[in-house]
Amino acid sequence: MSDLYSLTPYVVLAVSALASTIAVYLAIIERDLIKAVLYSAIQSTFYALIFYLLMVPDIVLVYIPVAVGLLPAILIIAVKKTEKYEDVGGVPRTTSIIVLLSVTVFTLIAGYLLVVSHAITFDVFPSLDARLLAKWFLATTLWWNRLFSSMSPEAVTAIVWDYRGLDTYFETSVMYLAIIGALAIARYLDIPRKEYREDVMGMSIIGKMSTRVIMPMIIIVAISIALHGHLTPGGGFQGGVTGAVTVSLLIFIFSVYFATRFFKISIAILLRIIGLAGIVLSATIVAIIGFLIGQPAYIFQNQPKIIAQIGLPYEIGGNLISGTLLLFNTSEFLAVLMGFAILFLLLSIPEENVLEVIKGEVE
Amino acid sequence: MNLLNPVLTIIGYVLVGIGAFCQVVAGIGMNRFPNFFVRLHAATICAIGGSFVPIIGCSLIALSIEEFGVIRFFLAGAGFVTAVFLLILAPVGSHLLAKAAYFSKAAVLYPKAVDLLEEDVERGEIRE
Amino acid sequence: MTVEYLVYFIPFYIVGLVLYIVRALKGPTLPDMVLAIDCMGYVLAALLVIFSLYLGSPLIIACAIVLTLWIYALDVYMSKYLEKKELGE
Amino acid sequence: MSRIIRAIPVAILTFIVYIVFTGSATHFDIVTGVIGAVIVGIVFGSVVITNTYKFLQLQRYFWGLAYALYYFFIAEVRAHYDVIKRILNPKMPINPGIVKIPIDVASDYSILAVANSITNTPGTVTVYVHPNKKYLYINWIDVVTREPEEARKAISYVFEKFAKKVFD
Repeated sequence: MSDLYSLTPYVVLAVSALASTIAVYLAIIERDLIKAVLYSAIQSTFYALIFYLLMVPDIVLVYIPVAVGLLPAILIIAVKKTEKYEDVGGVPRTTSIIVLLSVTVFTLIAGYLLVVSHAITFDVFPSLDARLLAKWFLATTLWWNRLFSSMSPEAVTAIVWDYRGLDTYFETSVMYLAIIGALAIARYLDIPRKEYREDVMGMSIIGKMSTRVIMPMIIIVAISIALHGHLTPGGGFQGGVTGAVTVSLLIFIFSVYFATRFFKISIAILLRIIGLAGIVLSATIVAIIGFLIGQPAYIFQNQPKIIAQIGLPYEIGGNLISGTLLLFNTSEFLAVLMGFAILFLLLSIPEENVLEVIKGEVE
Repeated sequence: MNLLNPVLTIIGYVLVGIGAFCQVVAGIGMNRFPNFFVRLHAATICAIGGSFVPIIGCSLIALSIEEFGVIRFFLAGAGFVTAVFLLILAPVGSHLLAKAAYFSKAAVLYPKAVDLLEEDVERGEIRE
Repeated sequence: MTVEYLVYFIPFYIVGLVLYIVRALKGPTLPDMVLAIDCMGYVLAALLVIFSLYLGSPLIIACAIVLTLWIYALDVYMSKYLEKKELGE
Repeated sequence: MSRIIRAIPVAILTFIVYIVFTGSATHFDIVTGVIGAVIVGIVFGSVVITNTYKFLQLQRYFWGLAYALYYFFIAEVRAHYDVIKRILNPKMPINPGIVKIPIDVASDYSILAVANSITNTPGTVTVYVHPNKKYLYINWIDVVTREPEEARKAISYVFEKFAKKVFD
């Protein structure tokens, strides 16, 4: 009996995989676009559960905000500004059933093969039978020797900085490029100056008061997730997207004119530039120090290496700060939070203003 | 502390059990109730009895496990903060949804005994 | 002082989860679906906490709080959409 | 000056949340917590707080504790029992409707506390707050009466009494 119960996590995995497959199918064939958005939100929640059970909390912390929060928000705004129903006639019924069946069969076969091939084992959850590359990474990064490790007890962060610093940098720069593109498209647009009126604008008073109470708490939790990125799962990006809830709540529950009391677009851009400068600084600070004192050093270096003997201290007064990781997390938090703030502010510019500007351009 | 641990564990398990019961009942209610405005009450059972209570229970259980070391305070603290957020945010979500559904006529309050809000809207007292 | 008995409670939460999925996929109107997704979010938050305890890895709990926050944000978006006002106001 | 005074309670509250969420109190946590709490307090202080001196009155905390005890152990239990009975009853005796109840509190936070308490007890959901903040419209699963005063006695009278003591 207790053997049966120990299978529970697998049952949960199976249920969530099945539910997400059905939700994806419904999202594809649904003609009402808002319902399709909701189906995709269901799918995202279940993916989050699957990732969680496979023990990748860092990915869950990114996936939930992006897929449950930001994607529906942007899609809902887009649907609201355009049309609610899909113009195309939709997929024929027989075709869609064939697609669903093939996807389900493929999922089942792939899952069966994964189990049979012992990539997932039923012995321990998750598999203790770690593979060679994983073993090597864990041995080098979590080994408390400053010549190899980046002195962070959190495996993902430890790997990211000294081994995957450069590609993480380019991954983040994709998002920054997207925001630069949005700013370039909206270069003539600005939020109109209007006085915020408590009684007319925004949603109900209960929503407003509760948002007032909860906003500082959300921000402080986000700061905690960001600043403890080198100790617990989380980090700059995760903290930033968590903090971005407050921006969306400010804009949707109060109004954009209330949000501009806190930050205008120009101030958000300025803070984001400060965050970007912090990221660049954390990448190059060791190299700069090495250049100044005339010793060899790398960019993206954190702790001393065999041929580059300088590095930032990994602790101050007995508290682990893991060298440049704290600086990196702080600036990434600022940059991501302000990037999302810019996106939400740009999306909430009233449509009349946009039309006016477009008319002016055409003439 | 050692004396307190079993008590915390038992209270925690009781709370988790209450949560399990409430979830099943709320799920049944969610499917049995006829329309949106009645389902709101099942959703409340899910949010408070089904989620707030077991999260608190898990925090108490976590506090009593000494094998986890210092990390158990992290679990307990994060659990408490999650529960408080749930307690403040879940009713607001229900309220906003109910208000939007009522005034946009997306869901209709059909089997109704009395609707004083509609009467006030018709009298012109409330403009929404 | 032990967490292994938690496993006997998890199936009930899964039953609740499945019932909410049924309502979310069936839901005749938009608010019904949003409400069911809400409930899914809440039961998932509870499940995440229980699993982090049961699997013996307390560090992964921070996901639950993020899920709670963003489910609330989804509520807010949908009710803003249903209210048919200008987005900024 | 008032901006700084208003920032203090928010900073203390957020610092407590930070320490509880982090679950440890090393020097690193305390230093980063203080810095973060001060920044958050200065940014959000003027939005959150209207009257700082209410935070200094100790009896409000005792009333808040009494409110919480009453709320969790009596009101919630009773309401859950009632609605669960309705769900499991094969005949499902529901009689829903929207009633109007008067509310007599001064501050907006009291309205939030009363409305959230009403919504969080199964069986009653706040649908609308009258613009003059004197009436709440409640979706009630079992409408016993349509008279505002009697409905108030059945739903919100105790919450209101406690909320007045805590927040007004």
